[in-house]
Amino acid sequence: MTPDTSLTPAKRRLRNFRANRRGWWSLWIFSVLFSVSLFAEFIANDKPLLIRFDGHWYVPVIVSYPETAFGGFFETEAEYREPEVREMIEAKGWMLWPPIPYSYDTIVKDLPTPTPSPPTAQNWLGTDDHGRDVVARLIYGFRISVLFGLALTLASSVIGVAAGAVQGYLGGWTDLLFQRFIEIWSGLPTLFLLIILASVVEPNFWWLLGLMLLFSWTALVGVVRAEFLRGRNFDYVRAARALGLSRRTTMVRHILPNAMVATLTFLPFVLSGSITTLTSLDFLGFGLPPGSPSLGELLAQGKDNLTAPWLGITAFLVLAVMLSLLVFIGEAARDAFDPRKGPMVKR
Amino acid sequence: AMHGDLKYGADFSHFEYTHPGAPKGGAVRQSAIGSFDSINPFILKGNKASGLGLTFDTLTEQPDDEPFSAYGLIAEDIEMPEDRSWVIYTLRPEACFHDGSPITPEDVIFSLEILKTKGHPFYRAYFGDVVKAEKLGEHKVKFSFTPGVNRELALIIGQLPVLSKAWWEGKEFDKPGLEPIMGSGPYRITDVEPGRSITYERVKDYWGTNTPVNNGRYNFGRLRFDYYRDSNVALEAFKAGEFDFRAENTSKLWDSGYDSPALAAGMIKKELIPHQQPTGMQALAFNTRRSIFKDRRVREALGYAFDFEWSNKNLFNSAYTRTESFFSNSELASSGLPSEEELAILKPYKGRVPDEAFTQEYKAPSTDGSGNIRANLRKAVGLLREAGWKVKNGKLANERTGEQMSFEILLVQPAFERVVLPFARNLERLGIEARVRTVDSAQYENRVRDFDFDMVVQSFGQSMSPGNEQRDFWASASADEPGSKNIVGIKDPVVDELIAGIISAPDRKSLVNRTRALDRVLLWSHYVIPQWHLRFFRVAYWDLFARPSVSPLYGLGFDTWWVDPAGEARIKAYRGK
Amino acid sequence: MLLQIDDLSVGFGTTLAVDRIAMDIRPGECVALVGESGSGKSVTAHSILRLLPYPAAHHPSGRILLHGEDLLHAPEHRLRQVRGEKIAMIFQEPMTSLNPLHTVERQIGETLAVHKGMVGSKARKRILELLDMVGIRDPESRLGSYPHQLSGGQRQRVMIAMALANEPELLIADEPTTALDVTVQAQILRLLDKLRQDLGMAVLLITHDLGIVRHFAQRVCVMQAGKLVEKGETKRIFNDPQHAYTRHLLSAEPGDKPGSAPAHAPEVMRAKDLKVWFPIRRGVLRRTVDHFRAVDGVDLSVREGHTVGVVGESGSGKTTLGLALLRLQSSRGDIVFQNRSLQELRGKQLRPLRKEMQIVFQDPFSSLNPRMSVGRIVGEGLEVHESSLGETEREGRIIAALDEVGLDPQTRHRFPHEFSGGQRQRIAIARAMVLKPRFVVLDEPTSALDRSVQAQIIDLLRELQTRHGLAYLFISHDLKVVRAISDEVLVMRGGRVLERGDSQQIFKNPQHPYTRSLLEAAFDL
Amino acid sequence: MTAYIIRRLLLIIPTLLGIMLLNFVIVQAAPGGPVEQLIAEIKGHDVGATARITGQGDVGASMPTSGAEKYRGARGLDPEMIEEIERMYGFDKPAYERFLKMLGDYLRFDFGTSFRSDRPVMDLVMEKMPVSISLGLWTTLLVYLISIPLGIRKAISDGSGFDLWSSGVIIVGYAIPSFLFAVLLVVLFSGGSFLDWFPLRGLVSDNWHELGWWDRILDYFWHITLPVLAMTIGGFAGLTMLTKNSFLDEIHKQYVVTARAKGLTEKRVLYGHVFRNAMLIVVAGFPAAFVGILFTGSLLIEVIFSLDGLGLLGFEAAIERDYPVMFGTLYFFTLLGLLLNLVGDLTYTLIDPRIDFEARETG
Ligand SMILES: Nc1ncnc2c1ncn2[C@@H]1O[C@H](COP(=O)(O)OP(=O)(O)OP(=O)(O)O)[C@@H](O)[C@H]1O
Ligand SMILES: Nc1ncnc2c1ncn2[C@@H]1O[C@H](COP(=O)(O)OP(=O)(O)OP(=O)(O)O)[C@@H](O)[C@H]1O
Ligand SMILES: [Mg+2]
Ligand SMILES: [Mg+2]
Repeated sequence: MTPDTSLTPAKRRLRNFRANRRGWWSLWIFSVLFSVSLFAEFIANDKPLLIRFDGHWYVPVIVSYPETAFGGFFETEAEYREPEVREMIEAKGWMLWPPIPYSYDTIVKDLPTPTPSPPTAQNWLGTDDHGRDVVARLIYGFRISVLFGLALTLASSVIGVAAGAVQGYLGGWTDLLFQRFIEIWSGLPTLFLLIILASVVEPNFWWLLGLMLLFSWTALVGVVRAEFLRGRNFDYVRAARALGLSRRTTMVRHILPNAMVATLTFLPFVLSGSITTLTSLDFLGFGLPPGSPSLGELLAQGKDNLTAPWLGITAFLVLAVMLSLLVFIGEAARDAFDPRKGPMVKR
Repeated sequence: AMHGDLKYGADFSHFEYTHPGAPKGGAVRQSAIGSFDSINPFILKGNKASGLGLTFDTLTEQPDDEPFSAYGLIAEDIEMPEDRSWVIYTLRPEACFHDGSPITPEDVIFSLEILKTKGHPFYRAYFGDVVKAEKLGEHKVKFSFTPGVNRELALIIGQLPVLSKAWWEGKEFDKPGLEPIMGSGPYRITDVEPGRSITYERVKDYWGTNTPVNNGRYNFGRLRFDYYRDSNVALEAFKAGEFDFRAENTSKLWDSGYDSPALAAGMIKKELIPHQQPTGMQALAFNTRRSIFKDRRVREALGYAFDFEWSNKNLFNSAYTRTESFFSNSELASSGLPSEEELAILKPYKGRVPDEAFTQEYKAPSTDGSGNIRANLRKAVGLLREAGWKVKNGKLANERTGEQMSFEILLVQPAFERVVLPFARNLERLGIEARVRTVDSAQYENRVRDFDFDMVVQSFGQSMSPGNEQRDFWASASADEPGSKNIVGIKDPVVDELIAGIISAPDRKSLVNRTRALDRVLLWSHYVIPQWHLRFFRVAYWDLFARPSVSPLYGLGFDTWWVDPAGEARIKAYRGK
Repeated sequence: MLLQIDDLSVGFGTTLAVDRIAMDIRPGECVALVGESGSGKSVTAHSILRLLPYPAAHHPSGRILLHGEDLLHAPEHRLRQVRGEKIAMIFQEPMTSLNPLHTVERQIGETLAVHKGMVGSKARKRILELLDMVGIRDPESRLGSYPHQLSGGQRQRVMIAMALANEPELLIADEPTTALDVTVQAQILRLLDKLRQDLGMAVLLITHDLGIVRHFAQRVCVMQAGKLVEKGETKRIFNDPQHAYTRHLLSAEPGDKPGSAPAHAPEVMRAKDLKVWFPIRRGVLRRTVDHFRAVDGVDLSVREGHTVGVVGESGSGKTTLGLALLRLQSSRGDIVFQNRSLQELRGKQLRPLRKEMQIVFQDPFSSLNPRMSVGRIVGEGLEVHESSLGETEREGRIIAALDEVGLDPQTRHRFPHEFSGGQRQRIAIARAMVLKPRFVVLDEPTSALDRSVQAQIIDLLRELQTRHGLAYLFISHDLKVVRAISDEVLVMRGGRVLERGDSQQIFKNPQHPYTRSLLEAAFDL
Repeated sequence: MTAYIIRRLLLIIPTLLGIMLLNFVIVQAAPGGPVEQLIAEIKGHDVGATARITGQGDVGASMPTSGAEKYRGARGLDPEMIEEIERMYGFDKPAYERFLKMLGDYLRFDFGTSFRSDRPVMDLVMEKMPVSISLGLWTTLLVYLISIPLGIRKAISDGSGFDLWSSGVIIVGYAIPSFLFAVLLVVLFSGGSFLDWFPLRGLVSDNWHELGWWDRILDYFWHITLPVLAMTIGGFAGLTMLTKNSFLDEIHKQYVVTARAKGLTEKRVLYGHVFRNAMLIVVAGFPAAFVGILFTGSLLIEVIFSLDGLGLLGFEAAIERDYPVMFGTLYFFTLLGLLLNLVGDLTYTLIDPRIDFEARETG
């Protein structure tokens, strides 16, 4: 219960945002999880963080050393998990391992049971059907999926909102033709473009992002357009015109905030949707190169290995938690932009 | 028989692996994955239902316990000259279609003609060298072949399904449809629900019931195939008792997927039935058209990076056997040291084939299954060095050209990724960059047809009686022919000659020896990195079946099984509650 | 005692908008609540029906007794029976208070259906009767109209009809006649008076028009800054005001226009044969069957330093005329602004001119973006047209503008809904004037302001005019104000100009009978 | 408005044309057409359209072909045969000719016959309709009937415990991948390991035609319970949150106060007043959602429950390069989509009479 009048709107928004406790917490948790995953290499890796060998320091996470550097045979990068290599190094020093001594593509060789193996002390969430540690894949997969999702969501929302805004605000032939264009555009055979792409280049993160962007931006157009069709009749929009605001400012400042309700609501779903899109691409074989970690891949594994419920459950839990966090953040953001939601609201 | 004598004499009463007294009757349900929209099995178009073959009779039948022999079904008698340039089949007078009309030479000729003109393109190729079919008498048909191309044709033509000319009158042959086609086989279609199920019923007065080739077979009274779209769901359905018999192709599921109350109660039985059907060669095939794979030592070295034992133990629940022959699981496969006869065949080529073919038993590189393959990799490094490849800055490079060893493994089945990815990891230790790429089947087909790939997983299927098809697999001529099965791109005059020897093998024994010799040459040339095969039929069924005590060598012989009334009652009681 | 308010306080956050007031209303009595803009009148009125934005608003103390029953603590279902049935309310801002997506018939019919169970043709009959009572002409044709198709006065009358539908025991009328021309205003007030006498309906009348208070109220309560500073019999208050504020309020009257502007100043705005026709659509396919002629051939010219007053019946097309002049409403006819023909200019070309021509909308609430703070709303024009201004300079201009219209600049971070009706109107004025335009359309700029603030605003307008030679198009129902500020007057009706001429002339010697009746009604009060 | 509608209807023609042309061009450009597909199939490389989704066995472990179907013609296909296949599919003609022919046929409402099953595309589509309509209709109905009231309730009790846990539930529902959920349902409710309550496949039982009408209805619902459940589970979240948020936006507006002042019940205020104001964006999303559910949304569900619907048809056609079916379904769905869009736009004007589609004079 604090006086609101003295606060500038920006501060008031922040305050509103924070007043939504679960949104605030969700933002923190999500940020922490995401930043942690950004440093995945230091958390889950099959290379030690640090080696002391023969009086020298080595940082395998960052630098690649040949096995010969430790007196081994192979001139290629040392495989530190191999018992021989370990013995070699530990005979003359020590190694500091990351908390999870597997990378996303490390194949766990000494499995107690055939893959997918259930959770054990070594593999906290078991392994997948390739024999790779699920926790490690989860960390890397979270990173790649969230990055993909965030990038796709942001880009497609910006484009989609802009397109919808222009259509709705200007109306007339602009609207009519643009809408037809979108209809034709969304009629593009995604699958075939993917096939064509796949035959020309090997799909990678950026290619897929670009390609998905081509199609995903239309998702928000309809809703935003509707909001603008309505919003352009409001008196305060007329007032903005009377002030001589440019079209763009009028749209952005006066009508867009209304359309943001829908946009903000949809964002988390668009984001998680793009993660699943990545999955379905994997299904079709047009996804990231085989072996890449992604939440979608884990989901697919869960489905293919019904006898290994830990795969499906893990993937589902991660998705559910991530989505909840995002939805809660979205709600808090909505609150922040709602002028009627004062910080003085008793809860 | 193709080569040599027949196992069964002229007056045999039944195949050894059947039980002539098997009771007839009972209803059996099986599952199929996918969908169907056509019950015309002879044409290209349409998605065909399962089990359609049961409604048609062929001129001859091939027993499942002989390599390649045929005994008359519709045909009562078979005549052919030594050079096999023609064959005359005498039809059984009692043979008739389901409507009771007799099967005549006209029907046989009609069948051949229509299949070649309007049928599936396959028939055109298959019967392509049958140049003429003529009626010789009331029950006799003569087929003449293009001379000298294929000694198998006389037998192959016996596989011709016989259609009723009268029935097809006025009907369009090349339209897929759901109208049951008049056949003469042991079953007839009673119910079709497109995409869902198809039901067959044993023909009560089937004319061929007592022919020796059919004696003791086709015992089930009703057969039904239910269609499922998803194999996981199908498995659940099986456990729930929706159908009775299932062949499993996933070792993971075989181990734990069947756990259910019914299994615990002994109502579901899981069985591994050994067989000797050739499993051919499934392998990672090199494209030797690529410069990096031209050197045999490189190919051999790469083979050391494939850790079969670990994969088998961890990925396949130890279900499979390493393939060490192109004709594995059959007498055609080479094994041990070459025999006298084989050496004799190989002798002339000494110096032009790898020396090991004469002196060593072929063994694929093996490991202890721990996943640690340092020893093998060291061997690989040695071989690569010999071939002029050395590691520079962590990458394997050609000493002469400086070219890096880097290639793509092209896949069409995602299920292979778990096999190939560890292989690629191992290659990385050698400094080789191996990228794995999975594409859809149309694109795969395109690239394989144009031989535009570095390495693929390829299956070279084999029959008990190798022949002409070997040319397509390994001959120089096919290496440059787009679409051929010479995936590897073998262009070796020695191999060409060995193939010629196989095709012209006078008898079974020499066929076997010549095949083995070819096998050795192919193996030691390290054209492929062999994978694995399964020597069993993995079947699970609700325990209502009984089967003959002898299993056929070259097949499962499900048509020799019968429903055991006592078992059926037991299962019924169990399911009822 | 019908209604008794005891010790009522209303707080928003830590600020008290209403501070321990007490008053009562007897059946059949009209109590006027007057006071400075922003003094808490509307908030008090909303409290009675518990319509404040809880929990943002709260009551630290107080009781509101209706026939002895405490409404402040009554259960929700009980309140529902009271609302609209026993106590009805006319909201201050009729434009925003109507559901934009419901037709007139539906808005009024709903109250009837809920409390009286009246539907179908019976309800329709009653609605027509009500519309007729509040002076809407040709009510039949208005039944299907949506609020945005009505003029300000029409909307207000719909609101009144809605409130009267169930003949409540108590009518809370918050500035019920601000948007009405004087004749209609008189009609409405007579109607209320009649209902009061016939049915014993009590009225709590909130207004700034002291003339009305004097005529219709039995008792008066005066509020200032949330406190009830004085109450008593109307006569006594008017004759013998005790509190200083009351005295101040009563003494403020707009003075006459001091001296006239130079007669041959250059023309700023000229319109010739201006027409705005709205299509009338029918049927599923919504085909245009006819046109409604809101403005029908108006000629007009405004000179620098001059004020043209526009008066006329509610719905006569004044607002539409104003909007059309500024090209905010598509129209036909010539519009020449500073020698440039506006009709020919397209979007981009028009924009720089916007700085020169401004408008104060009739309905301030809906013309303020609810998501923007007041400071930003006022500063927005500066951002566009005087982008060279630094952050602090702009801030300074905003503060000055707010100050000029009598608003506490401290409140500039608040959002529009956190102000009173009069305050919002002043925000709208500040927004227009901060740009220092050449020509301003002022559409009822002072309707929600009490006399004292009104005088302040008018002084401000006059001062700006003399200082910068501004030209005004001043639309108002308040003829006193019009007389006080205009050089020239147009009288409109049905989209046409009935009479035009020098302000003094018209007020002294009206020619057209309609003008005469208008003036009579106005100064009769 | 009439002019607008006519304009829109007329514009459907070039739009459709554009879509067909674009698709045609792109599909031509894709490597591997029906011919290659067929060759792959003849040669046994074909993986099958849904194999990637439905899971497959260990490779190389499948049964060797059994006696009756022994395939010994292990030769490549001769070029002659390939030519013949091309001729059969009409690929011997240049692309533009094929396109024009297709357009001509479409004008005569002839949608061609499937390459693969040789059945008229029209028949195929009609045959799959019941499944798609069943799934689409019930799913949409359930989702909308539950989400909207739920969203409204959440809006009123924003921030309360109810709001929190119901958010949790719908988000979890959304996060469950529908195919996993479907498989789970199958295992739990129709498998052999737990409960065996519901049928595993199909829209109705085999003996449906013999049942009385009441039993038929029961049978129908018995069959679609699980698929519809699996489809809806993920559908609530988006719509509920959207409803909630757009209600939150409206609920504080002045006209709501007016409505309250009339003495309306809270329900009536919400449904009678706020609803229509808040529903615009919900309606705006409807056409896309409906087409989505009908056409693509159900692919995996169709696979798992062995239902033959349009989703599967379209997908299989694309993977198997069955062009007539592809273009036929594309045509239908685009047309449906275009019409729905138009209806959607007209609904806007019904919801909010202030909305029009004319150009705004701006300035
Ligand atoms: N939602 C709100 N939040 C914060 N302050 C508010 C809110 N609503 C009103 N106020 C403040 O309460 C005070 C009283 O407002 P009220 O609307 O009662 O004034 P009023 O007497 O009706 O004035 P006017 O004659 O201008 O309509 C004003 O200062 C206003 O700023
Ligand atoms: N969008 C519209 N569609 C149809 N009719 C309209 C529309 N806008 C206004 N009108 C009609 O035009 C007429 C003139 O409206 P206008 O708002 O100009 O009146 P006004 O003179 O400002 O009245 P008031 O004093 O009551 O504000 C009214 O009768 C109104 O019903
Ligand atoms: Mg007020
Ligand atoms: Mg007006």
